[in-house]
Amino acid sequence: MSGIFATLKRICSERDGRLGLAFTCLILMFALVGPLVSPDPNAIDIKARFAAPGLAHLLGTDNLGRDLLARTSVGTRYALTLAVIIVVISSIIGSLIGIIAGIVGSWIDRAVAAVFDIVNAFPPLILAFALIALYGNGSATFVLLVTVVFIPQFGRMARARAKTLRNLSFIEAERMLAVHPITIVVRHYLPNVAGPIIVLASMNLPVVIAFEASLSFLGFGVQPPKSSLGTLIKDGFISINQSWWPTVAAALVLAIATLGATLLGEALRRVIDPKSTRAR
Amino acid sequence: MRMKLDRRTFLAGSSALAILPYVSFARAADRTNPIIALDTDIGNLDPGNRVGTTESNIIRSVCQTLVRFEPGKTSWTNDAAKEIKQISDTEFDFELNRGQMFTGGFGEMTADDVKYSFDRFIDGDKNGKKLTYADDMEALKAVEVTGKYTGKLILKHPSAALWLIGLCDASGAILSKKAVEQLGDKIATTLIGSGPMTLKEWRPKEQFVLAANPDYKGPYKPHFEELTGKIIPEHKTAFLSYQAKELDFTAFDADQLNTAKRLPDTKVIDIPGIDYTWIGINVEKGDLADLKVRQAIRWAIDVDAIIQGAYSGATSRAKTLLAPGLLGNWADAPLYTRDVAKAQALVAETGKTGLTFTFTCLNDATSLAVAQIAQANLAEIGITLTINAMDSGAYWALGADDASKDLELTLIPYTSKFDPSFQTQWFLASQIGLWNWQRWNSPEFDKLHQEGLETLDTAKREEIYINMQKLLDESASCIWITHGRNFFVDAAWLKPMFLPNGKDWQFEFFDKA
Amino acid sequence: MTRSQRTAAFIASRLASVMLTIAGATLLLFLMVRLVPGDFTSVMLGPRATPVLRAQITHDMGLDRSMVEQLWLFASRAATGNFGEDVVSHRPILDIVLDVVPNTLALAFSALALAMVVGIPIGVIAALKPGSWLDSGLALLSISFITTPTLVVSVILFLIFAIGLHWLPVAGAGNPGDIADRLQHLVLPSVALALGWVGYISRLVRAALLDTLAELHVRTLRAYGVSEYRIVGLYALKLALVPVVSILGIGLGDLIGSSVVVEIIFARPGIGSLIFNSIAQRNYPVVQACIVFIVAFYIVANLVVDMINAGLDPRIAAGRG
Amino acid sequence: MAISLRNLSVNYSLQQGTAHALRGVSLDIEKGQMHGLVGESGSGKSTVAFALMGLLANNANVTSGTATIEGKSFDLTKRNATADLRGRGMAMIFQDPMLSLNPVFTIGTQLCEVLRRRTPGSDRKTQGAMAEDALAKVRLSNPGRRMNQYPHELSGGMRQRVVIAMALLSEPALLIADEPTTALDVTVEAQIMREIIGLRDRIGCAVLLITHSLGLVTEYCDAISVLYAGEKLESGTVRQVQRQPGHPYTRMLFDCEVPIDRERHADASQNRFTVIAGDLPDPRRRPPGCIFNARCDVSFEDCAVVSPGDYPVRNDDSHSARCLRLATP
Repeated sequence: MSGIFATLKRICSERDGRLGLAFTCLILMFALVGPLVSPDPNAIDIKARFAAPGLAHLLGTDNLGRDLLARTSVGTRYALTLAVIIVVISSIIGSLIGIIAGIVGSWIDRAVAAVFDIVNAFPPLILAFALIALYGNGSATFVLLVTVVFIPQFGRMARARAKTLRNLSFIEAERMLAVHPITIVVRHYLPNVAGPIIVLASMNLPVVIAFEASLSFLGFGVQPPKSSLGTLIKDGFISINQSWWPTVAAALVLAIATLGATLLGEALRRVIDPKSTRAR
Repeated sequence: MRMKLDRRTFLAGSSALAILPYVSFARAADRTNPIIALDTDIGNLDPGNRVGTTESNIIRSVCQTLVRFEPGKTSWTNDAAKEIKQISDTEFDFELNRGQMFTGGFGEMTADDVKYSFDRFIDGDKNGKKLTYADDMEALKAVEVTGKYTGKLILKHPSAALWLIGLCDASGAILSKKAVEQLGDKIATTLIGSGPMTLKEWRPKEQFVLAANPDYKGPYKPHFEELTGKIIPEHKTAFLSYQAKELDFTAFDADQLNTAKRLPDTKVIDIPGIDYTWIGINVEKGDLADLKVRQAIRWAIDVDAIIQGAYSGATSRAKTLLAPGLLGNWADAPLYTRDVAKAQALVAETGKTGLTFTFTCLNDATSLAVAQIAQANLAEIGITLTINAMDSGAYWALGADDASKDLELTLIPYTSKFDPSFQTQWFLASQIGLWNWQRWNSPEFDKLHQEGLETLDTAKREEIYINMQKLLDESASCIWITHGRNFFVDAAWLKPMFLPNGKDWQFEFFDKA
Repeated sequence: MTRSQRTAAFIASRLASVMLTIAGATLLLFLMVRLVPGDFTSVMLGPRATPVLRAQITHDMGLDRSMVEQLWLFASRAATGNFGEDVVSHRPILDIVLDVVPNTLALAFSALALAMVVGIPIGVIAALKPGSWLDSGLALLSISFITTPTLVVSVILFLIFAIGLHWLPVAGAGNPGDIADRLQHLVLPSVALALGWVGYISRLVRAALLDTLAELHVRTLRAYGVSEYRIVGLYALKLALVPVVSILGIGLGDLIGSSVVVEIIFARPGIGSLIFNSIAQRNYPVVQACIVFIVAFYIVANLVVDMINAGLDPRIAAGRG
Repeated sequence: MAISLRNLSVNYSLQQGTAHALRGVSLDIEKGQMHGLVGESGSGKSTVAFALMGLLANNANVTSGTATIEGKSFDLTKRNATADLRGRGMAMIFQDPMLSLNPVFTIGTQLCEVLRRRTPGSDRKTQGAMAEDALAKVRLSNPGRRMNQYPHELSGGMRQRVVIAMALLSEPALLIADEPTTALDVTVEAQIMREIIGLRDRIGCAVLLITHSLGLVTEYCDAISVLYAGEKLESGTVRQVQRQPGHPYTRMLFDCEVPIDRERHADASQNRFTVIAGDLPDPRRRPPGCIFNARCDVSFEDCAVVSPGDYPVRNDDSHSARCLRLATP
């Protein structure tokens, strides 16, 4: 616990970290508290279609008279939840595949590396597109397929780490002493791979947020009446002649969320892994 | 391999910012030839294998038909034909005008060309493959050539539909035999006609240009030298583009009506549609097999709210299958205005609780709005709806392979033609597993349909089709939403022309106001 | 080995690995489509699955033969650009793809050029005075550019410049043959696509330039009185461009991927909107052809990038990069 | 004309405080002579070179110092005071030839860059010929081909010759050679030193050889200065100092140099004069008295209190050392 506190303190010690934390907290507040204080996001009120922002509806209403502030905050919550789930699952699966490949070595390792390379030869958005189009658009399938797109990044990182660890003498010694491989993995590999993977995951979070927004904008993923940031932008965009602010509001929330997550992620990287200089 | 990345496109790309946006782009004021928007690109220019209305509109303006629709009407006058004589209910003699030349040096039109064009619908294309639109000519048995310019149409049975949806429309386009044989597969992308216009240019996904055909001998001379059609898939974008004066004419969606009315130098054209959108209920599926459940759903769904919420109140609600104005419109059809008490009572009668159904629809904004209103409506009588929105490909795939058997509630938009038989055919028992997603099976309905096809007397047909709609109403398998409404904005200087359904545009009759 | 031999060997080894990746990508694509549950002809044909078409597809794709033969058929056809005939329009699929490709290439390359023309100077300026207010201001600007999703940029640009101010056109790619018109139609989409990369390139240039400026050969030049402008703008920049150029290969892929969103918003014809519409219509043969094209383009772009880098930094070709 | 450096003091501001890297260092180098500046790592000998060149790091601060080169005097406390001289009046050869050339430009381009400043207005062809000639003069084999080669295609010794050729092209009045052979094979050392001597003789410039190797100094230099912890402890001609070191530190240096002279480690850090017990004093807090007091084997009480001045050794004005033992009360 004190470790988290110390990390936060160090993140706050520089401007970008403070900004990132502030933006992230703002978005989190919006996503967590917003739905509690605003009206039902799915309550249809045909008479109040396209209401302008006012006391009853701070952000106005959509084509079915639903409160846009409520829908935007619920959509933000949905988008963030989805992004976190995708990042967590893909980082865990990627790390495991990477570690196993790195430990086992031989042709399995080369095959895994080749698969990662090949998956990387597809532009991510296009790959996600094709997978979703082929295998369906249900929420679970959607998460699974987007996860597949992001696994190779984590896998590569974990694999590289595992390979360097493999050659370290103390691990070699334990192997010779016939310590159970799972014990070795848990004792040495996981703790050593965790740091960079956490950094990579935090750097990938905004990427996934933007990614999910693009997909839901194009109509993949979330199903009505639920909303996500991408669908809000799209719905607003369709009614752009009635009102521009729903689009702009959702777009701004999305931009602040990705900016905040990126700044925070970079600050976290500087704290956890100060040696690496690369931005992406 | 054909690469069209020319130097110009590349230069244009790399120096995009060098030239700043202040050079004003072509504005309406400078234009003498109209630029209009179409939501769908040309797919296939072979009349029998066309994909949608874009091609049929082009084909009708580029090719001659024996008889041509008059401007804005479903009545017709002779075009390629000098004279058509009715010998009996199933036999017609025709004589072509002389000197009707196909463009591209393919010579004069003869009766051979007519036979060749129509035989393709009867016998299939050069590989014997059935044409997509072969059924438009279903009633046609054979074409006999009796002279260079004369011939005979022989029908299988008396048919009113053949003229309306076959001979007058794009399927009736007369092609040059020589050209089709010479073009081979290129017939999909090249259109050789003898009509009022020619297809001068087509840049896929971008635009096509129709130009007046100086050699056209028929009665209708086009009023513009050129007409450019831009492919803009979304009505919203096209409407914005119109507002920016990049276009002179476009369709737009109902929810923009108020904006459209405020636009300067603009006429808003508003044509009641004859298409039909309805919520189909699968009468075979689980609890939906219970008539009372279906009736309850019909009472619970607030169609008026749907018209307001999903269609911005800009269209009127439908009461029945056939739209007002069509032969067989059932003017006295019952109107189911929302009655929650009645709906709840019906559900209570069945003794069922916790009803849950899936609502399948397309994933466009209007369909989704309908779905969400229906969802809210049914929640009030204790029925839970799960929305399953699909992209168009997946959605229409439900028509094949009996994929529709698992549907429960489905929002279905269909297009109409001017003969009622075209509409009623989708509700036949033979369509179960294909396009009859209600899976409603009524031998009586089927019998009436066949009668309607073979009857020529209008009053009798009217009665037949009204009776068919009564049967549909009793089944409570369809909740009619709307016949649609077509909205267009149109620069004040331009006078467009369409058939009464608002879908079929007559480019050859577009004129200056 | 002489230098030219080494370069040849380098190119050969890169080509070999590119071939392997393309082969792998083809295999993956093949498997991706084949592993879809359900009858394959229905998957490919969707709503248009008539018995005749089914038989045709079965024959065309060799579905009645062994998997290995099918793969070979698929790969050899993809290699020759023979993707068969579109079942909707009966046109060759290759033609359908090639019709729209120039638009997307124009968009991607203009965005890339824009990103470099704007991004590199910003990076150089930031690197000249590291730690200054200018530097930290540019850093925040760059990172905002990077993180703002293309979707947001497109929508906002569209709202302001096309709808609000009417400065730039709303939809399409412009009149064929009218260069000025086509350029105007290209401005907003390419800016929308480029913005993130402006930020990314400027940060990369700054970081690489600072790294390079700390290297000892820069001190040598200073010791011999070479002006700071020449050092930064020529000697250090060339070295700093190596990581930038290597990222451009990935960048092109990313740009083509993001072009889907941009092309949809600005209603531009292109490979992105073609894929999107084909997916919506379940027209998988077209989707497949588009993806083969994009992947091949992406891989070739990366190869070209490697070649450019080998030209920039002779150590790469010598295998010491 | 002599080159002189007077009273050079340099501070580094570090996070932990201000480090005094140089304190009042003065040097005199005769034209046509080679002057060896000797000291261990951290003694500040490279700081002298960079202060002269004006190439100090950003956190360095010259608090005092004047240089006189070719009759002109320069106030080193001003930033870039000698900027004008770089590539014209002064040239430098660096410690690590593997890193001191730009890897992505050809040898020829980098040599010609020097000429851009030295002979402005001359055309590319002439510059190319001059550069090739310079490569030939430093006896680099096949100079025509080298012009088009990249640094990574050359060995360390060859690259150092390239840097020497650069120096040659800039025809300086003062050449600073900062550990020019440390990173090279011992077998190459003699060749490189010969080229530096050859360059000096050809141009007639003064050379400041910065090294930790007394062997090099005794073999090639005319004069020597010994630097310790930022202070100059002794200076004189090589012969004078070798015959009778005035400072105990110099004596200890000579004592340990001989045995390790010919078996140097590849890693420069291993070559420290570890034989002298004790560590350098903390550069942030100069102890009172003699700076070498803590490690001196002949110190007496006063050494810890009284700061020694520069006293002549054997009454020879050209040989002085900073040791209280030489002070005549």
